[in-house]
Amino acid sequence: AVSARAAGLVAVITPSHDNPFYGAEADAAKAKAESLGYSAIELSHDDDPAKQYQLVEAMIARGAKAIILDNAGSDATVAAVQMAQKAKIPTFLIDREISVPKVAVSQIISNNYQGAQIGAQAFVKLMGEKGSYVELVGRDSDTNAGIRSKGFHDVIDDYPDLKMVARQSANWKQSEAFSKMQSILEANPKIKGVICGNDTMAMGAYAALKAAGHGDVIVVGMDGSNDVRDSIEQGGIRATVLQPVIQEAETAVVQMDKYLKSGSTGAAEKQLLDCTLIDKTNATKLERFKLSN
Amino acid sequence: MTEQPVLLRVETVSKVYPGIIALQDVSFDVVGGAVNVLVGENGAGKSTLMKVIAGVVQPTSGRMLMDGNEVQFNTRDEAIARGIGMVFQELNLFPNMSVAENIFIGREITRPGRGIDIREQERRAGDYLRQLEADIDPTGMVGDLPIGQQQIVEIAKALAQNARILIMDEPTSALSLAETTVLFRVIDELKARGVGIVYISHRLEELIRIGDFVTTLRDGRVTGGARMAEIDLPWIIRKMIGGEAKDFPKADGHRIGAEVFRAEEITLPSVSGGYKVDHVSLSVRKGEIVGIYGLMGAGRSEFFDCVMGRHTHSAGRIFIDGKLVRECHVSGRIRRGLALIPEDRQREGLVSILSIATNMTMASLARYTSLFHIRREREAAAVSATIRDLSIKAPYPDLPVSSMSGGNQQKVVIAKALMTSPKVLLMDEPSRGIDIGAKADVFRTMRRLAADGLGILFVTSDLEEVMALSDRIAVMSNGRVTRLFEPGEATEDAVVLASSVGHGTHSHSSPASVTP
Amino acid sequence: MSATIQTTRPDVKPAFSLGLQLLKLRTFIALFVVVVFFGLAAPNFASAANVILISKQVAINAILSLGMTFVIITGGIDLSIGSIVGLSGMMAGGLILHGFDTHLGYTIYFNVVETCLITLVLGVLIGAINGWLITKLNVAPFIATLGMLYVARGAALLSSNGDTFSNLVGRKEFGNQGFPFLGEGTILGLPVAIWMMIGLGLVAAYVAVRTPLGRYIYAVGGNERAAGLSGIRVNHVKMVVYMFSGFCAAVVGLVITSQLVAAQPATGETFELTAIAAVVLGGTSMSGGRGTIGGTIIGAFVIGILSEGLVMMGVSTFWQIVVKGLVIILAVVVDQAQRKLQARAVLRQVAKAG
Amino acid sequence: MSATIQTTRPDVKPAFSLGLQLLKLRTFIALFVVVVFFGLAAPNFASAANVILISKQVAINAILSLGMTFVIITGGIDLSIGSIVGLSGMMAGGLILHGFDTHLGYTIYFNVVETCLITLVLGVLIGAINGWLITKLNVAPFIATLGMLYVARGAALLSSNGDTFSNLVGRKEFGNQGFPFLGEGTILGLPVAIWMMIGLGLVAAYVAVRTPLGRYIYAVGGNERAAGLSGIRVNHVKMVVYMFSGFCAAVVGLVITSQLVAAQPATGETFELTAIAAVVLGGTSMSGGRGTIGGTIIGAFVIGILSEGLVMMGVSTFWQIVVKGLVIILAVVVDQAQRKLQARAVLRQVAKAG
Ligand SMILES: Nc1ncnc2c1ncn2[C@@H]1O[C@H](COP(=O)(O)OP(=O)(O)OP(=O)(O)O)[C@@H](O)[C@H]1O
Ligand SMILES: Nc1ncnc2c1ncn2[C@@H]1O[C@H](COP(=O)(O)OP(=O)(O)OP(=O)(O)O)[C@@H](O)[C@H]1O
Ligand SMILES: O[C@@H]1[C@H](O)[C@H](O)CO[C@H]1O
Ligand SMILES: [Mg+2]
Ligand SMILES: [Mg+2]
Repeated sequence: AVSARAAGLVAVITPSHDNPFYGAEADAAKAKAESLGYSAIELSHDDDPAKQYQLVEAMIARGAKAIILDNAGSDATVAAVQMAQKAKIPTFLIDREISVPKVAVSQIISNNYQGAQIGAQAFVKLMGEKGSYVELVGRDSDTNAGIRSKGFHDVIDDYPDLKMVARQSANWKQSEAFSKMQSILEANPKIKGVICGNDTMAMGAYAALKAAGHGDVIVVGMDGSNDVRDSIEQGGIRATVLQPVIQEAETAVVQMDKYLKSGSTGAAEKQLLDCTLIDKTNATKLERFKLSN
Repeated sequence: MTEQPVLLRVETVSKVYPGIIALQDVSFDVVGGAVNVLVGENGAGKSTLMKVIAGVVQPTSGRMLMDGNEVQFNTRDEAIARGIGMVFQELNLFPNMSVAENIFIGREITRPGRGIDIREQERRAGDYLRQLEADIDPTGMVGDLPIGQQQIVEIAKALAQNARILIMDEPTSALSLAETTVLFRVIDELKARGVGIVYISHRLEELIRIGDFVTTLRDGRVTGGARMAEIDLPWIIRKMIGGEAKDFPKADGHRIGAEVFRAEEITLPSVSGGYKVDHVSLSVRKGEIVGIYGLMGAGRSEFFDCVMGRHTHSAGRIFIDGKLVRECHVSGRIRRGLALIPEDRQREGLVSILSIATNMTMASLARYTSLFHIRREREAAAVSATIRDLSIKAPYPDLPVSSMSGGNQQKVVIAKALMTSPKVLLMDEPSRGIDIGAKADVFRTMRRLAADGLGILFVTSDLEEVMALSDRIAVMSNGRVTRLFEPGEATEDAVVLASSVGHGTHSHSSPASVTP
Repeated sequence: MSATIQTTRPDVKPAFSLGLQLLKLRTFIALFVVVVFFGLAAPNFASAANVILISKQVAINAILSLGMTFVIITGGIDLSIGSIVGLSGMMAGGLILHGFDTHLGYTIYFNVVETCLITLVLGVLIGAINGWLITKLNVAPFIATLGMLYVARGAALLSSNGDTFSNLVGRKEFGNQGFPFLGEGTILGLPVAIWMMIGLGLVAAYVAVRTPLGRYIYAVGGNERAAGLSGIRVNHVKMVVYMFSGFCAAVVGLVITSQLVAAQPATGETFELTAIAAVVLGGTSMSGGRGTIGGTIIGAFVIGILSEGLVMMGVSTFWQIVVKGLVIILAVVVDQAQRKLQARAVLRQVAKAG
Repeated sequence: MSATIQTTRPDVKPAFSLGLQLLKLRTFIALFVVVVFFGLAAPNFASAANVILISKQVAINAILSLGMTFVIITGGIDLSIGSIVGLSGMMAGGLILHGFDTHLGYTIYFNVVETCLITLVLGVLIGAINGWLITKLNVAPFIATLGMLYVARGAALLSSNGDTFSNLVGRKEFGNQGFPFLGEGTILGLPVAIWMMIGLGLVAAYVAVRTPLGRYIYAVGGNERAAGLSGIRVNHVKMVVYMFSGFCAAVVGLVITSQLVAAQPATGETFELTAIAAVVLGGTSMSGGRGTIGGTIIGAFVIGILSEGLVMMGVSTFWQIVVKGLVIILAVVVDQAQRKLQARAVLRQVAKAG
């Protein structure tokens, strides 16, 4: 603990841990930081930029050495990161990017476009290249939502027999996806597939389908959470895309350590890590967003 | 007296309420420098007419003239602007604000830049209260005052308006003889200053004493108007009820049985020091009516509250039919045969948005319930029976009780208590705001109930009432029973004397100064 | 006052009952309008299957609204039901997944029925705490339940450290299978949730109009002091309504968890607002003493159908929010307007008569 | 309110003034406790820099609470302030970024001062609508403002179709630079937000105790009917308090937007609850008629310091939620308890004396 004090404090700020995705990345970052002799605290901004701003302020006052951040909106976050920068506190972004370069030291994020494309390809195959489907999109203020949607469509739209009958945002939320899915079902009882911007939405959507007796509908998600893994193993949700989020968190901490010691990370600001498809074949090997091989 | 100016003239005003025509083609003059008395049975329309003048209620038809030209008040403040002050039948005070703030509400004394001049307000408030000979602290919270004192604040508030026309709707309903006398002196002073006073009361002897002009209302119509000098009590009564006076039923001809209720050493310490109820012991026998007389603030209501078990920190023992009452909740005590008719029907007697019937059966629902199921037909029967018994004016028992006049609302409260068929009835100012017609009903009911073996304890500030109705009279002062009169033993002088024990300020209230 | 009675008896009575009808119809009309509108606007909206589906979703809000109705009639408010839904869901989920760990080395697994009962008890308990704060420590209902909103939500999140208890199908060896039935199951072709709504609704309606408790609830809301002086145990009555509200919330918690086959700690956020909306749409007055169960149920349907319809028509989420707000306000405005109108109508009648 | 206790008899005055102090001190004590606790528990918590920082963060909730205090004193509630914060932020952001498009082919750009004024007017307008619904259409405050909560939020989202207005530094050619000053700028070393809190606080306090308007606000809350019969324009008073509440919300909207140099439509969600919490912590009663501005400010600080301190200590967010709830309840419980204690103390005195 003494040495930890010596190395200083690292703040790990993410959205609310009620999505295991954030819990996992936060824990990974914290663990890594502590292994490198820092002390770390996990904070959550609940996707509220104003709260995020106050958290950053607080961390500056607290004298944190650096901030690892999964942010609350690509535009509304800039000011907070700039404030930290002014206070000589480097910020390392994970999972979500921000719209302005050279403010954060590095932005280590999943290659959402690539990930979306492999997900979409799997979806197309499962659908047999035809049938009507639904898309559930993430929170608008999160660029990931847009990029993934684009990735999906750049693949799917090449197949004229795949018809999108509804497209709704469920803000990455499980409960919201559930109720939205229920309603969509009423208008379109004969849908064949649902493609989702993340796993929590996939879980919500699948539950709605199952409850309405449509357990056979093809659902594909993105993240690679244990919940979806279990569902895949039981033949519920068909596939998801693993985001290397643990790796992102750990890399961010390592680069932070390097930066604090040498003044540079030795890497480009924006770094994209590729995603991998998860389905029946490799689901068993997945544990808390890590593939053991 | 012919040179007295007419300050305000009401011409053929009508006011219609759902189900009721409160006023019908009423014309009424407010003469300056005189007391214009308005009298009528419950629901005659007195308050409504006054509310029209005060801008609280807008007439359905008709018009008003001030100094010859027509006026129309859409809101209360428009009337105030024209110098019309009013003491409402139901108190209108702010319990969360000081006495001074209450008195000057809407007319704050401000100094440019420095805002409200609190000191000055309190000083002047003190003056008005002194004028009314009430020792009330202007900085005190109104919520902490008993209803009697609150009524005095209400009057002070009206005085502070220096109105040209001052309406008083039953200002003395919660005042004792002493306070009433003081009020009358103040009224005389106002008269002298040329203020036009409208005075409403059900205490007819008061009207005879201070009235200059009298107008009688009945069922929303004016039935008579005259100079007080030219007429007498019977005339008024004829005009207002269209018949002869029903006066107090005689006490004779009923047996008094064994003791049904006994209170021992009831005490209630007061937040403001001392005791509100100071070791009070009283007993009532079957068929007996015991009157509790006292000045306002004597502790009578508090005594009743203790008996009903409304105060957790009160001490003492209560016996019914000689058995100790252990129940400490109101509900338990009602089950043991106690029933209270509270002093303030608006705040404690009625659920005004509920129907007349629901209010009546509220305390006795169990009787119309098998297991947990209410038997509607049984309930309805009981209701209509009671309505007949007490001759309550309720065309439809399903209408909200708020649509009734003050007096009829009071009867509903009494009905509620009676429907629990209690052994002991506690009545706190049961005749408050009730016209003689209704009063006679209530008193006859009290007699009948007594005859049926009920024990009745009733609080009143009306000397005549207590003398006429009580078998025995207990007089309270400062929370203590200062004297207990056995039947036939009481004289007005002795009672008043006992009531002012330890009331230096009230020493002037000897009966001589009261009886005309 | 013989005169008055004559003028009133024969020709005003009809006016009153007419006004009353109007008042009752208000919410029906709203219902009618939304149904017809979406019936035309949204594809296969009126299909039997769809009607059932909608009712099933409405059931959740409707059940919550039942509890809320009584609370509001007593002049109170319960902001904590959303959090109770979340917490009781976690309770059920936790019990099924991990059982109850007696820290004596072994773990007890309850069957589904027991699990449900325990969860319901939890809901009632939380309601009791609300009631206790309000009656014994006289904390304002708004504050007491606002506090509970946070406490219960926090507890739900802590119970799993934010994670979801998923795949709650139970295990043969634990004898706790069958939980999903609540969510998916049907009886005589109707989903369980709908039966619950009907059952609870009928009970609540009966209590409201035919039992002393019901009367007492209205009395307490109308004038607490008078109620107390009439021998009504005001505090008991309040306790009961908050406990019932907690009970309803727990029921909903079970239903939702069973539908999702997963318990998620954030479940139920802002449910309280929708419930309040339904209650008010149903003509219950926030100032207490006035309201009906029937009205509440219809109110719940109006809101449910509305949001369903909008989603089905693919109206943007943002507009959905706006519309929801407008409807809430409109409901009350119309209510008020009708009361006024009614009064006037009667006045004219009497004026003619007198 | 200090004046709630009074005495007519001199002999017990000391006891009362003591109780009075206690009552006043209540919130101070809470403040003292949290400060001392975190001063010890959280590293460099008590540093001057940190004190300013906390005050700056408190300012946002404090300003909202000022408006809320008056509303609650009149016996009302304003649930819409959170959404107003969001909407006015979008308004300011939109004007700076895209100006006002007169659909006559050209666009007007306002300078920062004008932009702020327009935004404030918007806030006051929304408050006026609330007031109008409540007074003219007599919709219950809870419902009117609940509806507005949805409508305003929806409007905010629609205004940018869910997007964020970012990088609001303005442009030289439009002469609308300098907006970030509100958020980052300082005067005499103190951030602008703090000055606003002080300024608005003083004004509000003066109005409350020294002006007729202030008295009327308390009067309306204490006994509305009586207020009307005393010639007070009850509706005017209510209009004013809701408009002021809207004004405060707009101010906060400006401050936050300027801090983030970006306007995000979801900003301000659940702010109303924290504001209510502060008001109640400050000793204002939800039943109206009783409350002080000073108390509210302290209440805001207690809440601010608490959450700030918990963050600094790295307490899990889930626990923070629980704590928040407990504090809200505790505040009122203590308040009530103290009143009781006080009364008892005197009674004991009497017992001794008599
Ligand atoms: N707000 C109202 N709604 C409906 N009816 C009303 C209303 N106010 C008064 N009334 C009716 O108008 C009639 C006159 O009422 P009012 O209060 O003027 O009588 P009153 O002479 O003052 O009786 P009391 O001496 O008992 O006060 C009553 O029959 C009452 O039922
Ligand atoms: N709510 C209260 N708070 C504080 N003191 C009170 C309160 N009510 C009454 N008191 C005090 O208790 C004593 C008795 O008041 P109470 O109202 O019982 O007198 P009363 O004999 O019933 O006269 P009234 O005819 O006015 O009811 C008075 O000294 C009064 O000042
Ligand atoms: O990438 C993350 C994950 O998909 C999460 O599930 C939702 O937020 C996104 O930003
Ligand atoms: Mg009257
Ligand atoms: Mg009394």
